[in-house]
Amino acid sequence: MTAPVRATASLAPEQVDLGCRFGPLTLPHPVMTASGCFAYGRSFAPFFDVRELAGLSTKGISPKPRPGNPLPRICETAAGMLNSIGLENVGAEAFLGEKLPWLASLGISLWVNFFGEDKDSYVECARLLDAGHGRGIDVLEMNISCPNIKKGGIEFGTVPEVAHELTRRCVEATRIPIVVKLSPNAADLPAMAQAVAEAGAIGVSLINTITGMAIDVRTRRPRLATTYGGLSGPAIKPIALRMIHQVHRALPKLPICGMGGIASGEDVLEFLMAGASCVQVGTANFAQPDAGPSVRDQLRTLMAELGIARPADILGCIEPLPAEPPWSSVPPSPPPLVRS
Amino acid sequence: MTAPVRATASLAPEQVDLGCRFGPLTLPHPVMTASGCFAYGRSFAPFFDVRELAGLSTKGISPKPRPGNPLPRICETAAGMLNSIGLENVGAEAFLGEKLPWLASLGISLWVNFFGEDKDSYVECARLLDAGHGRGIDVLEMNISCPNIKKGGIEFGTVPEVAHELTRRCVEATRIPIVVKLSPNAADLPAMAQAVAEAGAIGVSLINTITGMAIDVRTRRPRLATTYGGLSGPAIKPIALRMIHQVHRALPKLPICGMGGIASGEDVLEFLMAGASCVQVGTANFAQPDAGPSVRDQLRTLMAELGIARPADILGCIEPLPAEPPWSSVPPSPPPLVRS
Amino acid sequence: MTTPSQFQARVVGHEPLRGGYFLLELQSRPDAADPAPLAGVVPGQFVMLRGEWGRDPINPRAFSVLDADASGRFRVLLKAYGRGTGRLCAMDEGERVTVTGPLGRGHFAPPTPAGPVQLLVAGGVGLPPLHLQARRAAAAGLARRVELFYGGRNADDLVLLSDFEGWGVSMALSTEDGSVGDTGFVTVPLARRLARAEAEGAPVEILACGPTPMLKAVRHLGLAHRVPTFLCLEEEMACGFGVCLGCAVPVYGERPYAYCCSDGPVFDAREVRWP
Amino acid sequence: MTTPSQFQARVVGHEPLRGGYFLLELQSRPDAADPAPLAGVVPGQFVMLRGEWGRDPINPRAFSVLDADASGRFRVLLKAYGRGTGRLCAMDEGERVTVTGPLGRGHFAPPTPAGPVQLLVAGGVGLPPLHLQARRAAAAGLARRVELFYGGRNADDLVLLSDFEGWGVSMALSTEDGSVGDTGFVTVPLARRLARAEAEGAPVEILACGPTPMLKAVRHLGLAHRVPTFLCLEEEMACGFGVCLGCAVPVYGERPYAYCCSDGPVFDAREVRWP
Ligand SMILES: Cc1cc2nc3c(=O)[nH]c(=O)nc-3n(C[C@H](O)[C@H](O)[C@H](O)COP(=O)(O)OP(=O)(O)OC[C@H]3O[C@@H](n4cnc5c(N)ncnc54)[C@H](O)[C@@H]3O)c2cc1C
Ligand SMILES: Cc1cc2nc3c(=O)[nH]c(=O)nc-3n(C[C@H](O)[C@H](O)[C@H](O)COP(=O)(O)OP(=O)(O)OC[C@H]3O[C@@H](n4cnc5c(N)ncnc54)[C@H](O)[C@@H]3O)c2cc1C
Ligand SMILES: Cc1cc2nc3c(=O)[nH]c(=O)nc-3n(C[C@H](O)[C@H](O)[C@H](O)COP(=O)(O)O)c2cc1C
Ligand SMILES: Cc1cc2nc3c(=O)[nH]c(=O)nc-3n(C[C@H](O)[C@H](O)[C@H](O)COP(=O)(O)O)c2cc1C
Ligand code: FES
Ligand code: FES
Repeated sequence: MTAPVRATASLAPEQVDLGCRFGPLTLPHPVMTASGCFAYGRSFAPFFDVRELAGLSTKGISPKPRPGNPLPRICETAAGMLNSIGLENVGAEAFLGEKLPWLASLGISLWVNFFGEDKDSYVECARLLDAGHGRGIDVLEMNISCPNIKKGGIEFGTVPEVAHELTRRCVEATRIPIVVKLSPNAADLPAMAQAVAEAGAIGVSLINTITGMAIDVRTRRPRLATTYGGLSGPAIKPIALRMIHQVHRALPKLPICGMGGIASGEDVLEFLMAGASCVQVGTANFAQPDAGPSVRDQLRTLMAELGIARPADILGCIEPLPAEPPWSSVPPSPPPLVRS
Repeated sequence: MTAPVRATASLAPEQVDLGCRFGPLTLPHPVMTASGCFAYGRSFAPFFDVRELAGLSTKGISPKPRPGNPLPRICETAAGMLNSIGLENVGAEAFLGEKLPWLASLGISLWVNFFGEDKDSYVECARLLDAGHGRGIDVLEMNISCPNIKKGGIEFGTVPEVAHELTRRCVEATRIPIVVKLSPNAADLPAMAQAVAEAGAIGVSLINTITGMAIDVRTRRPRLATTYGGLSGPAIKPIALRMIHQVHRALPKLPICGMGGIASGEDVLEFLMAGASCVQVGTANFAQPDAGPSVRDQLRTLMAELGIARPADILGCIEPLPAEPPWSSVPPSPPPLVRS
Repeated sequence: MTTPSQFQARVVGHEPLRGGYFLLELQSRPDAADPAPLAGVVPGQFVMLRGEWGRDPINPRAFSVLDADASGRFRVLLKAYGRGTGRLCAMDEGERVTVTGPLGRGHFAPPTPAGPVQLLVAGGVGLPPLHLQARRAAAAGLARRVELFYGGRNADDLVLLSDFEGWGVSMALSTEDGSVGDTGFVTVPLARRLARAEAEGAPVEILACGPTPMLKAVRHLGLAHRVPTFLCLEEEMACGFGVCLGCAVPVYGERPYAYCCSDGPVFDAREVRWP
Repeated sequence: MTTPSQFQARVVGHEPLRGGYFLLELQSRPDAADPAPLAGVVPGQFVMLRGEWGRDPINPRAFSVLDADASGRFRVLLKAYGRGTGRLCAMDEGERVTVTGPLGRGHFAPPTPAGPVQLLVAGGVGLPPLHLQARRAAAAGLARRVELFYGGRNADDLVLLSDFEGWGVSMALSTEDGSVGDTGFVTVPLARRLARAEAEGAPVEILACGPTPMLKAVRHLGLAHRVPTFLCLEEEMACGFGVCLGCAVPVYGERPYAYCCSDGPVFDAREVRWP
């Protein structure tokens, strides 16, 4: 049964107001860039004016600098890629000293993605980054799905009680609002989202990469030095949309920042309709450094064509398809059925 | 660090013996076709001699016939597709009466995929299908991941204790060996595999489709009538390989039937090296009805080229990449570092 | 009916028509076991086509056969719509296409000298089965027993008209913008024709293929006039030969669903469970 | 060095060479802000290329620039290897390619009249940076300050030899099957040349680009002979401009990893942490 296209009159692109809210934050449009796919932002400056983004999430920061994993660290898969960068980063101190000033000067929403090697180190990182309060950091995006971290890290992302406690301790350690980036490897996403929301997170980001692997049959070795890595790109989009929709249905008031395979304005609209308040573009930045603004422009054009004036008008709007007429062995009105 | 290609001498294709074992079963080669992607087999007869397959898994059977879901039931995604067929099937009785005789006449390994609407109905189905014991059914493949079934069915596939009990009861209800098809939506696959193995399953099949969704932004409706559906095809291959590898590492003696995105002989080899004893080809049958034998032929050619005489020689063989030389600030032997 | 097979073909012709339509001409491998696998095709039957485009999109796409000859040549009419048709329209001569077919069982019955006049109702890429129906009717000397009702958005949307002219098949055209024929949908001239048939007491039947909204309107019109109506449906397909169960069509009768590919694509309008 | 940009280009030439190699000639959009974004390219720098091939493969592929002129034309040398190179080799004239570049910072320094003679060691698709190095040397009247060492599996594997001949650059060839030049790897003539340099006391340096096993052998040879050795590396890349951190190169020094795209692709052999 095909549903009718909604016959809303088209708008002129300039009639579309892309402005939106994510909890306490006001954004000029819903398109940010994703952690680990935008470095510390500056490398993109040759390609476009980074201030065109609604915001960006930095590479994940840990209390101390981390060197990253042996190589190979990446490999391509069907409509996606695996990575195992190992959460390489400059550490909180160097971030605050060397990276923050330029980022803060942009005046866009700055989300600092962070993690720790154990619970205390998460809390320590939140405390260290608190020094960025009032200095440009809008959100601490807490990454609780680090497939590449060894010690018991899996529990942070898959056991609601553990995630709750970790979130609560980090929320207490900083004045900056916390958004928790959930692990798609968890079985029950709404339970995870509820746990971190109750612990004080202002919203959730989903999804992070999904654990996967690839094998080189010639060398009989995994294609990544760490054997497993995180799957990203268009391949995971259907899974991301499902998880966002599940969480939005369960917790309609909780702001969701959606990501996973976004590469076009139509993709963004799918995420907004599933229930995301804003989105992040990840892997697509590699093939197209200005993927963020380009996707935003496509979103505006498409919203105009479909007569959607503001993101808020379609946030989480999707409804089930109309039911088919009930079945009966004989059709309701006209002549009895004669198969010719 | 690239590992060296293993310098095994190539073989002539006829020197490759594709024969393999799955627990008590002996197969002429590792390639079967997957449930729901091969109907009841007969529709493929115009395209190739179905006896060329090592075996096949039927469309999932329930105690009573089921009509299936409203439409749309399928949609394509990047390098994959979503389906929500609704486990439409002819029911156990019609299966035994109308479908089994032809299938049994093939003389290949016949796996009957089955499920129930609740626990009792699973057990009832196993009991009904037991009538096929000695009449051609080699395996009952128990599908505990039915995203399309409403009542509490999710627990069957995600909670080890529930899966254990369900498996035990089905094992007791039939003389036919049971293989449990695990849900990729579970957080801890090895725990699930162990639970069903301890309950008497002779092996596991993985992976089933991963729950996903897609949205039609023009109609503001989901692309599937049931909102969510199962993602299959090359997009999910990295996730399938990871899950198989995890289960094989945890339970090296448990036979695994691997599937998820297989479309070439090289794909099959990846699955065998990850730890699968045999494989099933699913979605690829739609584009290429003789995908099974074609993939088997490619496997033989590739094994010959790589000097692999038998699947058993490479089952679960992958090893970590060699470690990089340890880091130091000054190189070990030759002259001190002068950056030019 | 011919047993389907999967075979390789090459693009031998690639003719852009107006309105974004393309005629793609394919030639099956002459050295194959059956050098003309589609020679026995009947109007409504279709093929699944896939180029060598890797892993995305993964499934082939369905196309009605416009015509097929005994030498292994056949044509499809298409329009760049999404990912699959976009790639097919961009194909160059010599490129390889994997073909599965002929597929479909329910098809349009040929007109007879004394039977009802067949009103062939076409919209968009739904033209091919009706084009083939008209071609066969003309070849059997029954061009006067079929009449074409063909609707589009504008004049550019109506293609291959000269074929029907050449066969001596009468045509009633309609366009949404009124640039050719009646203004509005194809149901405008069709309703007029049904009224005339009713007035004259001359039996007619409807054979239709086109976008689903058009088919829904034609179905209502046919049922209201109690005229035998046969619809050639398009449902999204993965396999095309009855195994994925993706192409369900809601029906009345013994069971709630039939399958577009293996039971259809032509269905009796009374049987279809549509609102 | 030129700031990188992303720009559109069209295939204007597509020349198959022997051994499965292709020369792809591209022309950047003449109406763009910078009509010749690669004009300032230096040997070792590269571009990321991607055709309009949808969502699979998703990432662009890296190619060394063979040459680039002030009108926006540039060439790359490639071989159909996997999914990306396969599609690029199949491209026809007129097709669109998205280009990012010039990328890479570490590059080969030009030869000088009095400095060491540069031994240019090439294998397979590693030829372009050395080809450009030789072209520039010749243009500067320094053709005698560079010597090519070029190895392949067989004679078909050695392409563009006439360019080097034309520039008056001396060549030492090797093939694994012995069909041309020394039998074995390129390290055979290179080792001989290093021994001679040692005997003569004449300073040389090595600039090498090619498959990793070759580079490993060249590195050992260079280190053993205490000859300055510079390797142009190929690591799998997603972005090419330093943001994905995928193209790590293990190094000695301040930190354990450098990045092939943003620190390299040319590295001092002593710095590279290889076995
Ligand atoms: C029996 C049959 C005969 C057909 N004959 C022709 C023909 O002769 N000429 C022709 O041009 N086309 C024909 N079609 C339609 C053609 O197969 C579709 O246009 C094609 O599947 C769309 O593919 P795409 O890759 O271009 O679009 P996609 O990128 O796959 O899809 C774009 C959008 O269209 C939707 N969609 C895809 N397929 C269908 C479909 N079949 N029905 C409704 N929505 C769909 C998708 O959900 C998506 O929203 C036929 C279809 C069937 C089932
Ligand atoms: C700086 C740089 C310059 C290059 N210059 C050229 C050039 O001038 N001409 C040319 O033909 N090629 C060049 N390459 C290599 C080219 O980018 C690779 O051949 C290409 O990435 C392989 O792509 P593919 O799509 O054909 O193979 P894929 O299908 O992507 O890969 C097939 C296999 O190769 C592996 N692989 C992919 N890329 C690489 C890589 N870069 N190194 C090692 N293994 C890899 C994959 O893991 C996979 O196992 C260069 C690479 C780099 C990094
Ligand atoms: C190379 C790479 C590095 C990443 N690093 C991080 C990281 O440091 N922290 C984090 O939370 N997510 C990280 N991610 C996940 C992305 O932010 C994003 O959640 C995921 O890739 C899905 O979006 P995409 O499909 O658009 O890439 C990384 C992803 C990639 C591809
Ligand atoms: C249309 C369709 C129907 C399916 N029906 C069933 C089913 O009835 N029972 C089952 O266990 N798996 C079913 N599956 C899952 C497949 O058997 C297989 O596990 C999955 O598709 C992954 O393999 P693939 O990527 O090769 O398709 C179905 C898959 C598809 C695409
Ligand atoms: S398309 Fe697969 S059953 Fe009809
Ligand atoms: S390729 Fe992305 S950092 Fe080098």
